Amino acid sequence: MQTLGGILTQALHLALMLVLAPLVPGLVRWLKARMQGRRGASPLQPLRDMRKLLRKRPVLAENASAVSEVAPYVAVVATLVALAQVPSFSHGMLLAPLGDLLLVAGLLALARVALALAGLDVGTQFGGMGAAREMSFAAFAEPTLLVAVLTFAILAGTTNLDAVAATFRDGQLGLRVSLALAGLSLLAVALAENARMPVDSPGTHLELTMVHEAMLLESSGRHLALWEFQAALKLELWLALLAAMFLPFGAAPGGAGPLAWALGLLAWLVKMAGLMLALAVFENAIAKMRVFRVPEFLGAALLLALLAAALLFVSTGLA
Amino acid sequence: MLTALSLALAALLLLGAAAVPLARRPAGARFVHAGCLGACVVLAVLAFWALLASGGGPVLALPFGPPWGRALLALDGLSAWFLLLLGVTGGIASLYAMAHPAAQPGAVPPFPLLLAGMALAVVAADVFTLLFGFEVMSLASWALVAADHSRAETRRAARLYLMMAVLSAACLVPAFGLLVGHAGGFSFAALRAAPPAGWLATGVLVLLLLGAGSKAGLAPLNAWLPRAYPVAPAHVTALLSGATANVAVYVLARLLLDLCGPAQPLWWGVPLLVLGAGSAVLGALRANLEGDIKVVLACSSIENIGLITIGLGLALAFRGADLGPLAALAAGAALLHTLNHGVFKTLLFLAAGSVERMAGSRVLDRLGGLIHAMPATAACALVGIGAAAALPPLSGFASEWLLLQALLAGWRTGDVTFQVLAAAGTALAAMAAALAAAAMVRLFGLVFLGRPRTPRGAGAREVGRLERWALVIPAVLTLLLGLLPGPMLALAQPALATLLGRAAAVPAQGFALLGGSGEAVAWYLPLALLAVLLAAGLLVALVVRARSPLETRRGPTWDGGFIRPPDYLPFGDPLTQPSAAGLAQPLHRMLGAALYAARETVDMPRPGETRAARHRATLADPAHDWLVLPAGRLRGAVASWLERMRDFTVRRCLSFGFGTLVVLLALLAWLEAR
Amino acid sequence: MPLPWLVVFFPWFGALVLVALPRLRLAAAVNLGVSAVSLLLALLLLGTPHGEQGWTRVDALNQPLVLLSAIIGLTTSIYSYGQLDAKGFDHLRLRAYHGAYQLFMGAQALALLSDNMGVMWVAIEIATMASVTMVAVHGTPAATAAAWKFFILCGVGIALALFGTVILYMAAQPLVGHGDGGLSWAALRLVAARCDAGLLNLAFVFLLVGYGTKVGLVPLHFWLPDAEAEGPVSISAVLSGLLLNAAMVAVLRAKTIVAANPLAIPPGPFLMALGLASVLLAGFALWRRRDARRLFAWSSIQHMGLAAFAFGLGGVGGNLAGLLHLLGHSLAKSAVFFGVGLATRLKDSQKIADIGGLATSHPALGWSLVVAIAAVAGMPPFALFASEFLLLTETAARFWWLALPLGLGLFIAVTAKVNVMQQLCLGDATPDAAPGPAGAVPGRLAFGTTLGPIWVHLVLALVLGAALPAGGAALLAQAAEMLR
Amino acid sequence: MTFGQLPYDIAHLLGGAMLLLSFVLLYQRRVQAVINAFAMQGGVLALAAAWQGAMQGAPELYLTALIAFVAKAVLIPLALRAIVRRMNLHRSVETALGIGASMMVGVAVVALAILVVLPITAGARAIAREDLALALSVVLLGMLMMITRRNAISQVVGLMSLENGLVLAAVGVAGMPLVVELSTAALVLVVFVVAGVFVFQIRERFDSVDTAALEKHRAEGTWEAQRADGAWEAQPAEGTWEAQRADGGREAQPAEGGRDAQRPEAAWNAQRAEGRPEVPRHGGLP
Repeated sequence: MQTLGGILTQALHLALMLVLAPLVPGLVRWLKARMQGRRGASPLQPLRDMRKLLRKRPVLAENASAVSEVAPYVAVVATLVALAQVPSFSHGMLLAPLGDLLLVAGLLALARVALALAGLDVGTQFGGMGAAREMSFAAFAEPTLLVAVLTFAILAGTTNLDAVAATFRDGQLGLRVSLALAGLSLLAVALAENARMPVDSPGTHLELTMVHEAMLLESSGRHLALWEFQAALKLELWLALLAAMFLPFGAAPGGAGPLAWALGLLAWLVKMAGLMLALAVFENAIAKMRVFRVPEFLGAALLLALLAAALLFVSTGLA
Repeated sequence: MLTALSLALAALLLLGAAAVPLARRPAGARFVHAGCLGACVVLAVLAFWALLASGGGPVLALPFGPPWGRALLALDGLSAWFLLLLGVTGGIASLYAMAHPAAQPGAVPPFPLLLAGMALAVVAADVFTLLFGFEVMSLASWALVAADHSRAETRRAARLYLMMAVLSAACLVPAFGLLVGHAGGFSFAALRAAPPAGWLATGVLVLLLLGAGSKAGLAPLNAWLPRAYPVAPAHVTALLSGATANVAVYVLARLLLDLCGPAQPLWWGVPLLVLGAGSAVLGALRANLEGDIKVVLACSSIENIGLITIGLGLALAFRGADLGPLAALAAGAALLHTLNHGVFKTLLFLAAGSVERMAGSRVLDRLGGLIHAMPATAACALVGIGAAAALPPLSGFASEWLLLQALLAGWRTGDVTFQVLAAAGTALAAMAAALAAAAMVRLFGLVFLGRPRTPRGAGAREVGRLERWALVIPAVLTLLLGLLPGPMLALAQPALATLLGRAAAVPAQGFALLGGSGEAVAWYLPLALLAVLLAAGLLVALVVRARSPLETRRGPTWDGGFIRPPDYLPFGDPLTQPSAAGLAQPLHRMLGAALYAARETVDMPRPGETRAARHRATLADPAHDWLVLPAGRLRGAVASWLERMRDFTVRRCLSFGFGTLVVLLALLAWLEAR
Repeated sequence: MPLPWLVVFFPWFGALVLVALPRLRLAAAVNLGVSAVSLLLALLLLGTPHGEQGWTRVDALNQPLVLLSAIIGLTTSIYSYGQLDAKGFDHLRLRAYHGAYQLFMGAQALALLSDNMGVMWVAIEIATMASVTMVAVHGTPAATAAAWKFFILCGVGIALALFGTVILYMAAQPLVGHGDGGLSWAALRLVAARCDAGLLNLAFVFLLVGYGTKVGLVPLHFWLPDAEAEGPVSISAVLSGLLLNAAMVAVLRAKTIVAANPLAIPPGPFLMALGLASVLLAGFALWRRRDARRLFAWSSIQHMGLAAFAFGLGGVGGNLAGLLHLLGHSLAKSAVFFGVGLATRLKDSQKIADIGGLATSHPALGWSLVVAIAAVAGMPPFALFASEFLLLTETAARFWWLALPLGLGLFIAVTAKVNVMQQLCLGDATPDAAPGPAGAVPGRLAFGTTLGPIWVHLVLALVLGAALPAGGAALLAQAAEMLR
Repeated sequence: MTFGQLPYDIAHLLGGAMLLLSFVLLYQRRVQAVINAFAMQGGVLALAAAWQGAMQGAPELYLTALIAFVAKAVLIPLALRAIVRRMNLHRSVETALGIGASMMVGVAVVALAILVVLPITAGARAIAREDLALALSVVLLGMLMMITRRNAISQVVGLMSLENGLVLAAVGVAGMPLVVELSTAALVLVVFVVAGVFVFQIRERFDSVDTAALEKHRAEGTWEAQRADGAWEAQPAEGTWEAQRADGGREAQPAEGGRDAQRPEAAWNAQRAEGRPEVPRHGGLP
């Protein structure tokens, strides 16, 4: 029963993620437009773009190597596998034992490296610029993520994603300053990882400052579609991660029945919607910062995370 | 078993002697390297056997030794683990050397000696034999670094290298002396029987960190490393980075964890943790800023050695806090990473050697696009790059996962200071990993991707068969080590037992790695992960294939709107490609300025001027400028001052004798008066 | 005639013959033969039981040293046989040289073997005068200057040593009574415990300053660099290889006598102080040398300082380290001098700047020199590595605060030698000197008679450091036991 | 066997006379006078040796006395005079330390000698102690003379008076074995030194016998000379630490890399890869 439930939930989870992925950026874009008083494109626009791109014939540069062709698949698969471990509406999914925050970080790094290599493959200066910046930002984002993970690990005793989420859902931890700080730092990381507003402007293609788009200039057709899909998956993954960590209520415990799943699904959708709204508000409120201030932004986040851990050490007499 | 081991050692020594006449002819050199390969295989098999037999063999007293005793050999778990590493890396390096023997005749004879020295240092069972092997290793590797001594750069690097080796010996011997004086014997058994305590232990710790740390390449005494590694032949560099540095790690582990006894306090781990974290970040950062393949790889070695040291420090601290399982976790991470790093770094250095030979340069700004000319090399290098960048499911990720698990468990020691340090260490280790990934992407992108940057690079060819094997084998090993970390750790159990006592439990179960401790543990199941990845990949591939049937077409690069390069630029317009300095620039500004006093000067021509713009990026190693140079200057000043004595006339020399006599007499009178 | 006397008198007899011989080659060959025979005698000496024979004694301390001096004597004469056609040797000089050489060999064998402090003093004096003759044999102004300095300083030293000997007897006189036995080392050692401590202290000070001058301890070292740099190469080899050892043995004999008296001020610290001063000063001075042979002369000072420090440290470990160091240093240093000597002939200059890239121009010589210098610098697998390891561990174990300056001195000295090794042997070769003023260009013979001895010495140093037969180890241990 | 008995008083008298003569040697300015004083000291030494022989009933001491007299009171002074004549050194001795100062140092040295000998009581008889103090003073004064005089003759004389002190001590000890041999050997040493002045032809090779002149003939040159041309700053041909610092900038990028960074196209790459507007100032949106 347990395993069957695990398999079922896992399958449902995957399907849900795959379906919802293209909607997430579309919804955020739409919400932003609404707030700016524009009508904005339909939330389904990204889905349409991808379908169209898939149908187009992909063109590769003459000197493009196999890297350009393989990288998008690698990135998508890595992100997908990472996403498959983030509990959405239920715990105790099939891959729960595999799910591990460090592994998620590793898979994201794999996707990032694939993207950067693809950007470098043809040897154009924009691709190089984007790759260099992407990897450099990661040098600040990853420690922040890890220190935030440290906070969870201290509270939950493990880095297993499912276990951490379950611990938080049971909620005997209560509200903690350190959790709030860790949450803030994780938000900053999420923005940087997804090339969102203060770090990068997802809407525009302003060549000189963009990071993520710069690496895709040479890709087209299904490759571009895969890249777009990967970006969407990543955004979804981060939102889901934040939801699972900081809004753990509602998710169905492992081995629960379909009813609990439905409730959990509802709760999850609400959470995601809330997060997307928050993201849209934030992106409207704040302006893009200069590239070389990003380290300061992420450095501040890192300090916040460290502060959270330190607070945890001193506040609760651990060990 | 030990007899066979000593026979292999003797064979290596004979090979070194025989190499002097043999090295002149390529066939002879090939024979020598083949012999090295055989010996390395023997060593690896013996080590493997010893590990399966759970180590702890008897002590063999050689019939000869220093005048006051006999040399002792033993093959316990720790020795076997490092001997295994040595055998693997040495074998691969020898195989690669067989591929093109006529490279440098001067580099043939010391090679077997280097192997022998390392093996001796690893299997020694008394401090004299240990240091003997250690110094033979240093001397042989000096000879290898200096093999091409016609270039001043090489000579400078070789001199610095040997001087640092002398320094490490000058620090290690007093450390041994403190231990020996306390225990009253040179053998490991005697030292184990009487572990030091108090200031004595502190002195030993400091001296060991200076001696073995500088040899391993820990900051701040690692200025020699990025200079010495690049100038040696490729297979030598591979061995230096893959094995020699790890022998120093072995010395650290052996003395700090094993010989100094389990009763050391918690703070013993702190200096290792700090030094390791610092080295990791500094090395990884510098790997992003350098412009020479081998230097980049050497700096990444610094980073990995730093990570290993973090593991050792954590093991010490956990043991000091009576957290046995966590100590096993940290030590296991260190051991596993030692092996993984040894293999993939060997692979990368060998690939760098192939690139240098086939494309004619080590300088990143002269290479590019080699993935088309050298696909096999590129594929193997990509595996190594992935491992070095700690990407799942490759070997680097497995050991760094363990290491991060150990760091994340650092708070369990209960000591707030250490908790904060461990948190900072977590951040630094993660940053080092990310920086390493950036460096590796930059390396692969500049060397193998993009377009050639010089005609010579455009004329590169794929390497020969033998050489290709020498690249494929470590690549396959890297994959296997990444997929089977659990069994490898189970194999390392004897080593852990040597370090932490019989009770040490391996942080692995079946094919999985176990992180954390207590009720909730985190799992890392590389095989399952691979399965999931493949399944997902299949799924995605099928879906995409179904939805987008059209074949890809080749077209001109859009290239940000630049026009096609003219025909007289056969390999494209170099100006429109990112350069090493360009890819380095973000980190150069973000971190380099702070940590490496990195400066960049740009001089842009006025609009309408025809002269080219100039961009110059420099960085200085603070350790070298603030430690080595002042020491050298001080030495010079004292020497110049003392040199005044040279011009003394006979009379003044005599007056010195008279003065000595008078002083001694006065001293005598004073002493007797009292 | 007991064997020890034979060991002494046979070379002297040879000296007489050599002074008489007119023909160059023949003289050199005879010199060779005499050295070979005395090596044979020294080997026989190993078999003789320990004990006194009249003025001489055979014990564990001097047996290895006598053998060593015989070996080095032979190799040196082989080397000089190959260098006959070098410049600066006419008949007269060569006669003087050969005669003085054998005289010196006999004298310093006597200095090692003598049981009587007075006889030992006379022997060392004879050795000094013989070596002065050899230093001055070229007759160049520099050689004259060096010889004069050598002679004045060592003459004063020897005089002081005689004074010390007299005081030593004065201390023992009430106990041993009249007669030749009064200066016997054995007898003195027996009664030392009951002698007057004050006199013993005084005696030791004079003996230390006197013989210490010949050992070359700072600040009594000034004669050594010039003497070893300006004379013929072979004299440098035997000076640093043998004379210094003999003087050191003299100091040790005095030390053992004084140390046997509980009331006397322990002599060890004096030796340690002078030794440490030598190590440090030489370590720094090595960095400022521009003349290859002076550099290695300074390294002799440094190594003698190490040995003195070891003996001052005392104990079985310290003494063993000191003995090993004496033996290993003699072997390695004379090997280096052979190599440097040939290089000096090739380049017709002994400036380091003029000798460069030997490994490029003359690979065999260059790499041999690399290994030899590595041996002198205390790299494994040679004897100096073992002795320095033992010394440093002993120091750290017993006086950890002394391990700091000692380690520093060692580090500075070894790095300096590494530096010079690379300058001499690696890199682009400097041009060889044109034949003519430099004498004939060295041929196969010269190379053979250089590389052969070098490698003989190196192999011996290796055996000594890493694979000493049980018998030898036992002998050394016995000597170390005897000296404490 | 204590003071007040004629034989010992005479022995002390002779010893004291030698000490006095050492001071005279230290005091003299003219070479001739120095040689004369030395001859007298030799004579006194011979007397002392003979007297000791008579006292100890040791006939070999007469031999010592004879040798001492013949050599030190007669032959060597003659030889020195010959040297002085051959090199016509009829000028006064240049002193490194003023006469007065050296006298004072001499007194201090004698005081030290007495201080050192004072605590020696047990075993040795008071008598030997006195002799020892005298002999020690003579030895030290001789050495002092060697280091306070500039020219070879007086240094030789200093060495010889030092050696006189040795012989005085040797004969003073009752029953000293080998005394003849040892004193003879010491004499030989001295004779060698004197011969050295001849054989090395110091006069002919150098315009003065000032030993400082010898220093000029050394392969390595003098310290001042080397420092003047800053020789050793560049000395280890391939790079002292200074040289290494010189290429400290090279640390950043190895040889070719460094040059590459300055090649225009590389520079352009850097700027392009980074986007032009960023190059002058920190980048980002203008």
